[in-house]
Amino acid sequence: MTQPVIKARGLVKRYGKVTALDHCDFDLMPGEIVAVIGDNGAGKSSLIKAISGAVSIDAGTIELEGKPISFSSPLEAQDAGIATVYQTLALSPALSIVDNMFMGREIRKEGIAGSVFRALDHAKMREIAREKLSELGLMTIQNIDQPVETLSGGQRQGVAVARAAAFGSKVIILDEPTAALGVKESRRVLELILDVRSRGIPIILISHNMPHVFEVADKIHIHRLGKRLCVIDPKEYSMSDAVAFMTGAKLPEGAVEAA
Amino acid sequence: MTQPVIKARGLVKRYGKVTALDHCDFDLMPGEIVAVIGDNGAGKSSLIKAISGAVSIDAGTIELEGKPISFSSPLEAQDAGIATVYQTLALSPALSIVDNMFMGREIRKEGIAGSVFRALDHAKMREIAREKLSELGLMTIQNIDQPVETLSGGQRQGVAVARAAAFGSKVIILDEPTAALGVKESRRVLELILDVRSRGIPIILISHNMPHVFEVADKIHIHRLGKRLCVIDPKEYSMSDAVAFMTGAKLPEGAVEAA
Amino acid sequence: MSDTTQPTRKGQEFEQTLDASDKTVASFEHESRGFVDRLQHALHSNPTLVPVIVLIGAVAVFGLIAGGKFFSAFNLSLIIQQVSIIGILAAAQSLIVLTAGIDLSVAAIMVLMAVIAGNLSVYMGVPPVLGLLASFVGGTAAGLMNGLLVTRVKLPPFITTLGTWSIFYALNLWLSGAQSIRSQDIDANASILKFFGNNIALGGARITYGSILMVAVFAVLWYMLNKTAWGRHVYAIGDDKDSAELAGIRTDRTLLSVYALSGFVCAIAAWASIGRVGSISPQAFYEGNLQSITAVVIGGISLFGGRGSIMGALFGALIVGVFQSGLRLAGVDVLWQVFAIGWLIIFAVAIDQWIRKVSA
Amino acid sequence: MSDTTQPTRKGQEFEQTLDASDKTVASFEHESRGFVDRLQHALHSNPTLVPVIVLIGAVAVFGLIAGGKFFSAFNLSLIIQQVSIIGILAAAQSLIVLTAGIDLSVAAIMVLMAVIAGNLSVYMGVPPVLGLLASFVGGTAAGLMNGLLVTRVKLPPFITTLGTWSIFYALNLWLSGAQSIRSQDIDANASILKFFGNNIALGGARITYGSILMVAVFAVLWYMLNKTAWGRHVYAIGDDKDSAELAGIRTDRTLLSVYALSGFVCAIAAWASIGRVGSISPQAFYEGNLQSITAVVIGGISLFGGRGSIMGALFGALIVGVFQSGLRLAGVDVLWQVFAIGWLIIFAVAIDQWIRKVSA
Amino acid sequence: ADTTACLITKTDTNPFFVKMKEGASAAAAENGIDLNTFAGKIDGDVETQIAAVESCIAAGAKGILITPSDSRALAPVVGQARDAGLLVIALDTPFEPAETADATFATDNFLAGELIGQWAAATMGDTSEAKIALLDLNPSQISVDYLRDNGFLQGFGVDIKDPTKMGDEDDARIVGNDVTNGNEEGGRTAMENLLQKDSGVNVVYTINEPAAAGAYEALKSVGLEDQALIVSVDGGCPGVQNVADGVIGATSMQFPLLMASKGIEAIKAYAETGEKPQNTDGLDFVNTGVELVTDAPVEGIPSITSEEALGKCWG
Ligand SMILES: Nc1ncnc2c1ncn2[C@@H]1O[C@H](COP(=O)(O)OP(=O)(O)OP(=O)(O)O)[C@@H](O)[C@H]1O
Ligand SMILES: Nc1ncnc2c1ncn2[C@@H]1O[C@H](COP(=O)(O)OP(=O)(O)OP(=O)(O)O)[C@@H](O)[C@H]1O
Ligand SMILES: O[C@H]1[C@H](O)[C@H](O)OC[C@H]1O
Ligand SMILES: [Mg+2]
Ligand SMILES: [Mg+2]
Repeated sequence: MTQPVIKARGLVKRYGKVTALDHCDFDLMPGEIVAVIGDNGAGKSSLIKAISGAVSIDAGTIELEGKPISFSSPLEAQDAGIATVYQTLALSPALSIVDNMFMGREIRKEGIAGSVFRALDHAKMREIAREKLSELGLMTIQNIDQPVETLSGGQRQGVAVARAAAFGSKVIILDEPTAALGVKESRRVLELILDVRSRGIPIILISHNMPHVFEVADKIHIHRLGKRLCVIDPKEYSMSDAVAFMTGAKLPEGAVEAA
Repeated sequence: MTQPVIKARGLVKRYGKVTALDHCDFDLMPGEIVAVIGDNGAGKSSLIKAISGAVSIDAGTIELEGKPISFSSPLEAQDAGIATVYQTLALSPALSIVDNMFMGREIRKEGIAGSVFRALDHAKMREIAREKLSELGLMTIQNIDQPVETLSGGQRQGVAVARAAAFGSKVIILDEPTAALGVKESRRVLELILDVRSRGIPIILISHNMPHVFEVADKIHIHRLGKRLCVIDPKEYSMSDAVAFMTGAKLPEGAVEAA
Repeated sequence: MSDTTQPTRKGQEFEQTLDASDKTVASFEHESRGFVDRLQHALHSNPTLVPVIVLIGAVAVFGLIAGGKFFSAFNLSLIIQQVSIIGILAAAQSLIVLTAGIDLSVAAIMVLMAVIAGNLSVYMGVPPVLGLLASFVGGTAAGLMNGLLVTRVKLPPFITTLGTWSIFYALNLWLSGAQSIRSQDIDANASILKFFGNNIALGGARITYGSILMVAVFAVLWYMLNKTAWGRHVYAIGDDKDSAELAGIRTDRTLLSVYALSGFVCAIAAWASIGRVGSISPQAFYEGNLQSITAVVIGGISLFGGRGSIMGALFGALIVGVFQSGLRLAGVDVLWQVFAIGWLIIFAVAIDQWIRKVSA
Repeated sequence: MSDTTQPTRKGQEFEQTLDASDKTVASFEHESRGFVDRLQHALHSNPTLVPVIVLIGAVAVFGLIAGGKFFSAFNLSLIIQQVSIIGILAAAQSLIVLTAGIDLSVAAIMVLMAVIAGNLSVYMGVPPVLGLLASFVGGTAAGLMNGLLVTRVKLPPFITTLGTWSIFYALNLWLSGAQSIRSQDIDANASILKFFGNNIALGGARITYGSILMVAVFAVLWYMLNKTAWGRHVYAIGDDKDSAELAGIRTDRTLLSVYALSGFVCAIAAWASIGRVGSISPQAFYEGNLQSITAVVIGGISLFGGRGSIMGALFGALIVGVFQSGLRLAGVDVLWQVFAIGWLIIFAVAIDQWIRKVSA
Repeated sequence: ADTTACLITKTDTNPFFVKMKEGASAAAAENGIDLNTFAGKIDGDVETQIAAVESCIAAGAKGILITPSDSRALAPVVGQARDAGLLVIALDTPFEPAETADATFATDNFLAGELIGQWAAATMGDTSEAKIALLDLNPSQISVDYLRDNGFLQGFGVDIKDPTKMGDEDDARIVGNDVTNGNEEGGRTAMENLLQKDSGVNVVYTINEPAAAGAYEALKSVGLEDQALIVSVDGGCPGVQNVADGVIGATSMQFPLLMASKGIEAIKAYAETGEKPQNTDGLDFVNTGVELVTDAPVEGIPSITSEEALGKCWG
């Protein structure tokens, strides 16, 4: 059995009196898309925030490619290769597309200008950004220096995904990337996801859209009451089964407990 | 032919250089659910904001039950019977459920206490709120005085819809009410919508979720590039057709041009 | 041509199982908590208790340090008297802060209105009642001017009132010729201006009418904010203005009323200040703007709007008064009083922050 | 058991038509627009132009009103000299405002640091360079204290600096014993403290080193804010702190660096102020905090953070200086100067607001 | 000690008041009196001074020494204190009317101004070419401010019109008035501003010595420091040193320590005998004296040198 890219065990996260994660486990294998589904408030976002360093956990362990990790900030997770597209996108509206794409990993000029005077290499960043965006088929964006606030919702998603995909990530996490998008734009994002996976990067996808989930996922992690209820193979279970499990209408039996 | 509840003609709304509504028409007949679909940025939210008085239009006319109206604020639209549940919900997080439900139409005590001292009748408002919420099957909410910020996303939607449905509205407008909701919670909201319609109140529903739209709508207004492209009957067209029309893949022919 | 489930309207296939879904509400076991934790939670559900506790604590500590001098009925009533003007200004300030604004001009409005009432009644032969009336109209207009700049011109309140502060201050110096109006002249021509300087002796305590006025102003505003629709609207606007607008509140009109009322309350403070000071000094209360903000934040009203009780500002003003009086009687230099007030602000708000951190 | 379209992975049936969907970008005809409209749009795309235009306009108007006296090289260089201290403070203030904060303590830090440098070098026999060094360390530490309260204790910047203002002010009085250090004593013991008072005569103009320093401080900070990653992070934090955090920026660390740097710049201002004033006066610049904020807002930097160029603050400071000089030379009373500055704040920000209203 | 006294100064930020406090503390210790000291936060901070008076009443003090921040506004609370049996003595700044307090120990500020005015006129000789800059305190027209300013002008030979107003003179020799807030920074900026109006300024009156030091810096920066006579009021040690250094031509020395110690003695006497101090003949206050300090004495105006003054400064 190959080693999981991400392996979490016994995660606990409390917010005051609310227990968002209650001894939750999670696994992601190389090259696969794992969808995480569950009711509102089940703790899905909390789970991925725990993995991506956006919140600190109260208990539990996380391993990245077999090595235990404990991130105290999203930056550390990013540096370790875990790129996340949050529900809120985490873009800075007043800054340009390039600025946003390189936020936190800007490229400095070569030579003294960069090492001593810490000057940014705007030209290079622009070039790379354009390249990455067109690789992902996002060349409808004309002016790479325009502020993100002037983009449509779909375009913003595109920028956020491109940012996540661009920097040699080991894992990409997407939290409800299509929730606010139209049919056409949703499709683009799903294609983006498949495209990223085809380059061998495993993906965690949170979504409430069952058809989307069953379309792209290799495995479905069903989250309920702050923990992993079961993991199912979308080829073996129907959407009805999945919904029944996640809402507590049915209890899973013989489901793939851990990948 | 009965009179439309809402009839809009030639609406124009510009934001600086962007034309969000470009001579758009709209009709809503009594007792029906009209779904509005279209790409991101097509101008759907702008259309309903124009109708509900949240933005002022640059040109065009709107009639409510045959009478021309021109609202300069959401309050006027509400007073005229147009209740809207916005994408952002428009709730005040720190205030209680009752306060939110009665926001802008509080009930005062009887007698001098109310007329002179303008004292609120908290007891009565509480009673009515509880009643309205249970009518709509929302009695999972236990404490009607708890701040809205302590509610889950689904519960908040419920409060917003209950507020819209509670006050003898002539029309209820819902802008993407299920976008952030899980499968179970989405279902509740759809049931709420059908429930409201069954009491004879017509509804305008904006949604990107085709199965939901085709499930509940009586008519589908397809919005494209800031105007009404066509109105179709969901019993006569397939989801594929609708998507093709709204994305410009196909041109509608012989569709119900105006209801 | 239809591919839908129109007739039954039962939703997609996978939604059919929902009827059987779990209806119980999630619950988790709770760790047992220590005293501090429980205190934190208790205060969280009743945040106005915080300034009350700080106040009681401060009185107790200074009672111990400064002894009987501090703890006499006379001194305690004196403190109330001393904070009454800043207290009333803090009430006016609270209104603005609850809407997520801030008003740097409250004290400037107050002083200007005192000067107007005084000039008219003492020097220009206007009947004192009309002089007062003019100051009330003027205060309301000054507040309205701030409100119009905030709502119509859409300037941030901080900037608006930074500007109008200068304007009101200049007008004040111009009208008064920078000269104080003497107590004797007021007595002779317009003794009603000094009405709030009268007091009731109760044992050792001397309760001035001004102290009573302050409490009354807070009581009325508390009622308006908590028991009327207008008050709910003020909170809603402070909480989230856009939502309030969409919910059907005329936010601009409400904001205007808030600013106008705040200006009116400043005019009340002006009247009270004449009683308190005994004369009308155009230079007084120069720091009153920031002092009123200090009282408001120590009282636990959030500068982000929509959260906190106006009663907090009353306690905030009293806390500052108790500190100053206690330190004064303990023989501490002004210098170190200023120093102590600086830390008081930081600690009071830090405690408040700590309490709000807990989820309910 | 599967009801999905697994193998083909082509999505739901209704999505199949998407390949044929319209790929053109929407475009609409535009109404022809008037001059004002076009001006508004032009300024919108380059908002820093606004203070520049106001500045040029003000210079022109006062040149006409007050004539040659105003328009002389001497007077113009004098204005720059007179604003140099508030200008440097405004640079420090801008850093904080760009992060959506506000700093009421900048001037207090500056004065305290001047007193520290002076006391050490003039009275305590410390080599002046070390005295200056101490003031730089002290200024940075004072800024850091503000930053720690903002990031660790999570106090709003307004409240933090309202508190530390009092604290720094008290320390200043305590250390200085309220005594100025005389110019001659500085000359005798630590003339380097007055370095920035030297000037270069250029025709009629007298450019002090302090004026050059101000420009240099702005240039360096502009470079840092616009050409380095740190600067992008500062803007991102001011724009939306949570997003910036999630995007992988160590927001607290960056904020700390901003506050520390701001304190350091205040120490630079302290050095410059000794040159400007000639002596070290613990009572000077009492209004400097608000004056620096005035320069920043007139310069078009948004109090909500993340928007505006630091150069705006430089122009803002100069605008205020030009107004004061022009009004003075036109024979206007101090009183009405105060009045005019009030309106200036309101108008400048109103224009800014009007320009930002347009969508690009 | 069972006698308590209070000292309430305008601020703690002015060395003059700091000195006064030192003097009062020393005298109190000597006389076995408990001294509480208070101060406003800034000049004009009436409310803090009122609160201080009230605290003194509450503390059962025998007497109060006060430098009123506003010579009119504090009258009522002073009345209360006197009604409560406290002896109230104004120091430095008289009340209006002076009888508001039981006694006033002050410099004759008008005279202080007059002396430097006379000295400046005599030093110039021909005053027809004078160009006078007046560097006042602030826009609030407080009494020390207009008394010194008008005293100076009168001594110099200018028609002062209303003796309680500054800036109402129409003598062409006056270049202008500007405010300094009584500190060096304000002095410098105000001087620059007036030089802008007329770079020929050759007589500079300043409200106090810090303002004078600032004015000197401004003149020096444009190389005009030898063109103008700078005169001032106070006689603080740094000011006297500045006379010695040639920065200030002449200054009128006040005696804050004397005011304070006399005040304390008066309270002691009052506590013991109930007796109140008597005014100087012909004045409505007790004149604590003023001495002209200059190293360029002129005929007919008694003065002391800076060297002599250094021994006395604020002693
Ligand atoms: N910052 C927070 N403070 C307090 N409670 C929180 C916070 N974030 C999440 N919670 C609570 O933790 C629980 C789990 O939230 P979480 O966001 O992980 O759910 P989710 O599964 O992502 O839901 P959704 O589908 O609505 O996004 C919820 O009860 C939520 O209210
Ligand atoms: N306040 C505003 N200022 C400037 N432009 C706006 C504003 N509101 C909407 N727009 C623009 O108007 C156009 C129509 O927006 P609208 O929100 O009506 O679209 P929509 O159909 O509701 O899209 P979505 O499905 O994403 O909600 C878009 O190009 C949008 O960017
Ligand atoms: O006499 C004093 C005066 O009252 C003032 O306020 O400044 C200090 C002294 O000159
Ligand atoms: Mg979530
Ligand atoms: Mg929309």
